[in-house]
Amino acid sequence: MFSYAIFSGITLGGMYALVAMGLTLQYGVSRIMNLAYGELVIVASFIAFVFMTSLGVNPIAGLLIIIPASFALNWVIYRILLTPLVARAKNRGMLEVDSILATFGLLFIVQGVLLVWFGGNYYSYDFLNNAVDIFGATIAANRLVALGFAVVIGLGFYLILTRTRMGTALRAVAVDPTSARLVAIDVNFASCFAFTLGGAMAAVGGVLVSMFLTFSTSMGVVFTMKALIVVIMGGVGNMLGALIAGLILGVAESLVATYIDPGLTIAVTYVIFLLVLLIKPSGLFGRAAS
Amino acid sequence: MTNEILLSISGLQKAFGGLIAVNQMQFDVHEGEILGLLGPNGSGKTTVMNLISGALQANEGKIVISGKDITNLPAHKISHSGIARTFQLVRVLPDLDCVENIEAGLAYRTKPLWGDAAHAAALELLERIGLAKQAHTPAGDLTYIDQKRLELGRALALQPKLLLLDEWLAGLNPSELQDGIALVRKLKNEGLTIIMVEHVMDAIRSLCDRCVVMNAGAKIADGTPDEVLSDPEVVRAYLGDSHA
Amino acid sequence: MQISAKLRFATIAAATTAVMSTATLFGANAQETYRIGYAISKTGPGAPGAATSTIPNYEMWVKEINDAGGLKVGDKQLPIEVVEYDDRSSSEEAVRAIERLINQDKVDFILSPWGTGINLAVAPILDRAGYAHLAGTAVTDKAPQLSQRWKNSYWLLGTGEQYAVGLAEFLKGLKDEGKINDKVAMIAVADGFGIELSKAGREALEDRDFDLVYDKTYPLGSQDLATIVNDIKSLGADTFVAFSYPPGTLGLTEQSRVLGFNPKVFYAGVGTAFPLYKNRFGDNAEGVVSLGGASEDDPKIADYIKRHIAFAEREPDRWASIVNWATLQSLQQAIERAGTTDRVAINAELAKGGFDTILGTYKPGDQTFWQVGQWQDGKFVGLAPTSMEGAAELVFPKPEWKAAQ
Amino acid sequence: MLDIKKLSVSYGKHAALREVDLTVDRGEIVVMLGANGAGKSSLLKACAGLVPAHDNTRITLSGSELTELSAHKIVEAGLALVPEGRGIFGELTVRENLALGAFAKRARAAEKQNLERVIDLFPKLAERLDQAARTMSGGEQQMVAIGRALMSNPDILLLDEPSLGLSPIMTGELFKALAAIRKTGVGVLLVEQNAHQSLAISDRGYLIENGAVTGQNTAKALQSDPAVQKAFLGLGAA
Amino acid sequence: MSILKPDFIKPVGIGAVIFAALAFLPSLVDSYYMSLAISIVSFAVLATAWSMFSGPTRYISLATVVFFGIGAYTVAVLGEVLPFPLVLVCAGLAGTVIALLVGFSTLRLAGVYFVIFTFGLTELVRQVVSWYEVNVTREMGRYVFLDITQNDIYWQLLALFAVLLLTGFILGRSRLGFALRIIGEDETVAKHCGIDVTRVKVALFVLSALFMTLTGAIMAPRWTYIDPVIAFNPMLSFQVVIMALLGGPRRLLGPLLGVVPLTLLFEILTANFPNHFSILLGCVFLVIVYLLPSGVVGLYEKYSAPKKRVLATEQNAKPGGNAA
Repeated sequence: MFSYAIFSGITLGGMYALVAMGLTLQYGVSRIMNLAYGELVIVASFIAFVFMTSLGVNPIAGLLIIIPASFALNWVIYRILLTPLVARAKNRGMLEVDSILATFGLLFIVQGVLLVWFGGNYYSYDFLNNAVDIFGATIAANRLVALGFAVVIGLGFYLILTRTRMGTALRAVAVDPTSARLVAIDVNFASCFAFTLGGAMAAVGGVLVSMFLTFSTSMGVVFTMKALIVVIMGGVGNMLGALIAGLILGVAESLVATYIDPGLTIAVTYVIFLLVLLIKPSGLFGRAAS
Repeated sequence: MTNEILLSISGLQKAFGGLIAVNQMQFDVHEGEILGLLGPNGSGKTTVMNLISGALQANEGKIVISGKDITNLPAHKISHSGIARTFQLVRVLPDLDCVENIEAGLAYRTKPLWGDAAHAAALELLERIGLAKQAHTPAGDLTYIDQKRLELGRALALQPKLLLLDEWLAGLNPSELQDGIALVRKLKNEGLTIIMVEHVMDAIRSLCDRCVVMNAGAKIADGTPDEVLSDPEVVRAYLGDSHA
Repeated sequence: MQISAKLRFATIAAATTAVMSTATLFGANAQETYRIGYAISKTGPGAPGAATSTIPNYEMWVKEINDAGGLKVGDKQLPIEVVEYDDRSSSEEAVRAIERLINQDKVDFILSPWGTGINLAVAPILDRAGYAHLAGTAVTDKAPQLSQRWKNSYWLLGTGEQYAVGLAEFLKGLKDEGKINDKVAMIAVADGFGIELSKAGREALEDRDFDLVYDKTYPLGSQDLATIVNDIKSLGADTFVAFSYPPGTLGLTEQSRVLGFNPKVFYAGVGTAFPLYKNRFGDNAEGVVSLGGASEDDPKIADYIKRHIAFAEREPDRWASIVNWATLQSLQQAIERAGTTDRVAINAELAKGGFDTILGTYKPGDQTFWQVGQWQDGKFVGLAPTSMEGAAELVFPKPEWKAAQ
Repeated sequence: MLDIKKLSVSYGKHAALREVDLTVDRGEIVVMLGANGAGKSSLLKACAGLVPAHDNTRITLSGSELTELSAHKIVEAGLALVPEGRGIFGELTVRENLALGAFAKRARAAEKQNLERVIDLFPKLAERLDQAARTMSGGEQQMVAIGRALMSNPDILLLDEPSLGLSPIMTGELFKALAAIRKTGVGVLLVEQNAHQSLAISDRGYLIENGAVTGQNTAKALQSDPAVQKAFLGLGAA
Repeated sequence: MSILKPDFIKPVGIGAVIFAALAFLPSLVDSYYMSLAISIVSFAVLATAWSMFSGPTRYISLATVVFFGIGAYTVAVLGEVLPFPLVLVCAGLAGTVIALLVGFSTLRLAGVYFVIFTFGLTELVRQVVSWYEVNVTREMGRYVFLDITQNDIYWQLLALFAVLLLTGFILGRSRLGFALRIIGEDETVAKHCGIDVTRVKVALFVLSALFMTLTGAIMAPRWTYIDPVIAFNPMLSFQVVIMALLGGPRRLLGPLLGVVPLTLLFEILTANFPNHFSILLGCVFLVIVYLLPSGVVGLYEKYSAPKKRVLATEQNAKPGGNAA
């Protein structure tokens, strides 16, 4: 029972982390507090659904198209929608407020378009749903795939961010954009790149969760909130932090569901989150407030 | 000058992370005197001012004013025990006009003034610091020197026993500097006790009764301006090798 | 393809509404149409439910009437003009939208919104203005009192208690036959519906000497129910009951399949009777029990399902959709019988009942509907009350889950 | 080498710099003296592209135009700024800070040699390479900041109050290091409060008051100028 | 207090006349316009109350619906047990207690952390209320059958708004209000002027929460049925923030300037474009963000101001640089 609770918590947490990692890049590096993030996750879920049910393309293969497409889409969003805000912001605080308001508008637009295309209904499809026995627990294969992606993306990006020149440059932008300009980093490009990369990760998350969750056009905000919680808990801009925070939340939910009361699973997420904020406002792995 | 001790600091310690900014500081301030707090950039002068005024919390040590222990009290309580300050980088309330800036000092002191009384008192104080004409100008639109005046006025509105001036004379041109020195001297003659952090040597020589010199967070000299400025350690630490 | 059709329809609908609202602006209102209005959750948490059970029926109903030349009132036959609003799943928006329909648009008839909360929020307003209120998607234990309170309101989906007792009674039958043991594992969504049903279910089951070995709730919005299924799996219950909402229903079914939890009676719903469920699980839907049902042998119902598929490009759900359709038929017949748009007369006709609907001869409020149904050969048939015409035999025990794909 | 002509900078209505002309040559240390708020920092920031200059301003480095370039391109052109307050990446390690210094394409080929040069200059950094920069003392942080600027292989180095927060001993070391940097042919433009020590290592100096240059001369001449003594070396009379 | 002075009596008198006139609205228009009026007045109360705290302090709170919901839920629980005025008192008490708790524990968070915290709080309160109802009272979804008409609700809201404006007006001329303005300008200076910043902020937070709670309580009978999802709908918090920001949260009547046009805009979009409401709303929103420099850009400058001062603090506290 315990091992099952832990393991299913880990797969659940992997999903949270997966969805949150793009946002931590967008918010951490580009300072775009993207409230439309969850809608973009859902868009990818719907595209995966169409691929699967209408075109017969499996979602994992679909990623080959969805990743570059979302890259392009987010590039356009940043260039058209957000660049004017970045240009007029006198400091990061202004950009934060600006981006909250603008992406709030974007949220409605994306949701509205989805609604016109897909209506308000629930969607769900069947893929990789066979049971896999692992460490004495039975888990659906699609959840394991999602967990695998989360770990690979989390660790992969951790390595990229810490071991490569470009990654270090992205972290430098996150820490101090003004100084980053002084070491020849094109901050505008780096911000745009980080936003786009984050958007592509949102799409990957959307495709993977669509394999095992029921979704509808109005569910984006659920993902945005969960992702925000994970991002802030893990420390803004910290990929590994997001992975670990996601896993903590997943395991906590799973343990509470098993040993206390499944009715408290969402409450416990928020209790943990609020406690972390009160005790360590910069997040578990965040730097001191700056 | 009386010899009564107004402020007494002992064993004061403050660290930021691993960096010890203030290390075992101790000195007394007597009633009615102007104490100059000197030292090289980063020697911890402003940190001491922040500790006295409650902007920062000390790790160790004691700060006592008029026999009352104010160590680590919140800033508003310290201001109620008779300490007012100005800031290194001038801080006025930019969207409020001059009268309101002064009223900010009047309205929450130990004996608060409010309404008409505060308005009248504020105008009077503005007159005293030479800002009567700008009474209804937003503070943000004032010139640098006038903002400094206004900030001083706000501090005075609190009717402090002890005034902390943090580089209040910095950045003034020579004629403004003379005005500024005259103003501080007037305050001293009115009986106010003052601690000033200052780099302008002319001002230190003409105003300070006594100087405490800090280096790397610790006190290295304490005495009259002439004494400390000729102290070899002070010369080495503060004034540089070329003066040795 | 499905999507483009949806898009086309939505665009036409939007254009129509836009034209109509302009029309009202210019006061072109010489009673050339009958105006029917509704406010419904097109967005927000209620949207999926409304899109499944209600909106296609309303649209299909209007289209069928207009294709047939319009609504007959007395000797006049005029097309129906629709004024529709989005209540954004908010009670306050719904209240205002209904006020707008009544006072601004001065519509002749109002169709009910979706969901228990919103139907309750608009009920007093409809009552005051004298509109009939046929709530086809509200499940509330207070249904009898509500009908008393607002005379022209009909709470057609019954009370939670009816479903819970219906289920308990049905299970008791199985227990008495020795088919199942007395252990029941029950989970409910922590929302009005889930709580009403689980509360009534708890009492009803305990009264019938069942042992509730698991009795918990899960929060609204929680989709990961794997741990719950895993917990229940080891408790030895022959019967699993989930009073859940569609995302939970799908999640629970899927997790049960993955974990190989296959109780003899597997009950989950709302959502099981949705076409979504069958599309999603295919053969694995076989034997799953839920609330609702439809006698697809009944030609009227078979025809309705066929028309629904043709119109909306998907099947109707086998629970609220059918009730909704019956209320629309009743309303239409009441209007035709009254021969006037006068609301008092129509309300009187509604109270009389005796309409010819897909649920047979129907009187709104008489609560003749399936409490327990089951997927059998791709059809969601009614099982209980067993006294109802066309009640099917339970497929027992539930067949083994098949591997995916 | 660095040639500034008619540099004007405004913040809203407030004019911080008015038509300032200034030059720095290869292998030369030039110091700017002036009171708080005189506009010295604005000058450095304008050169580095952090604040916009007025239209008629011309800033060139070895003949190539810097005026309209964005900050990261200015670094590529060979100008590095050590900003006031150091601007190091506190969360990153010393090694990462230095590596980022070599982010400019012009510096990548010589990254290894430059790193050795910086370590030679500041041997203390060698033992701290994997420490987060913010955990170091002020002096060490200043070394990181200067080291990072040098990693970009600059032709000209701009420093804004590098001695701020340094002990006099540390300040001495710093100025020695600057003298050593000059020897490699890098031009240095310095803003300093510490007039004595900075004039001692400088070749030339400018006086800035209220946003305008009010005087310039060789460092030697400035040191003995009574007006300068009064304004900036008040102690000289002691 | 200068209560009897003309500069007090005149605006209050004008306000009283306007409110008295507004009280006759129900006899002039049909119940659709009344429901629109209720919507406007309720948002006016919420946005003004929000601005009372968030305007001067520049804290963006998304906790509006926490208090609104507490008010509504109190009515759901006690509505049929106690007389309505007493229910309002209970709601006010509940809101005050929660606001005190929240205020003391969270007002040290700054910037986006405070924003997310307040949003999380909404979710937490909703979950806890749900869990309590499910497990303790076993009563989910409560029925409120009260004989309170739409007009009653309108009058109550109108009265509440009048009290709120009067409170805001008096506050604006009181030492407490002045303290809040000083805190908004520069918190450090405020402390050194002898202001107990924490107490002032908490006091205002509680006051603002009290009005939000009462709004929820007054509105609740309108819906007959209340469950946690209905009571704690997070969209409400967003709407209030946007209206207040658009109107200008730093003046007493500023929020009203945002509430009226936006409520009407929402109404027009809802009424005319039920299927494209979201898209149009989003577009309008973007247009506001990009093209209304007077409405929105001015606000950004105000909201960005504290950040600059944080930098200043850091410089002040050298060495160490860890002052923020």
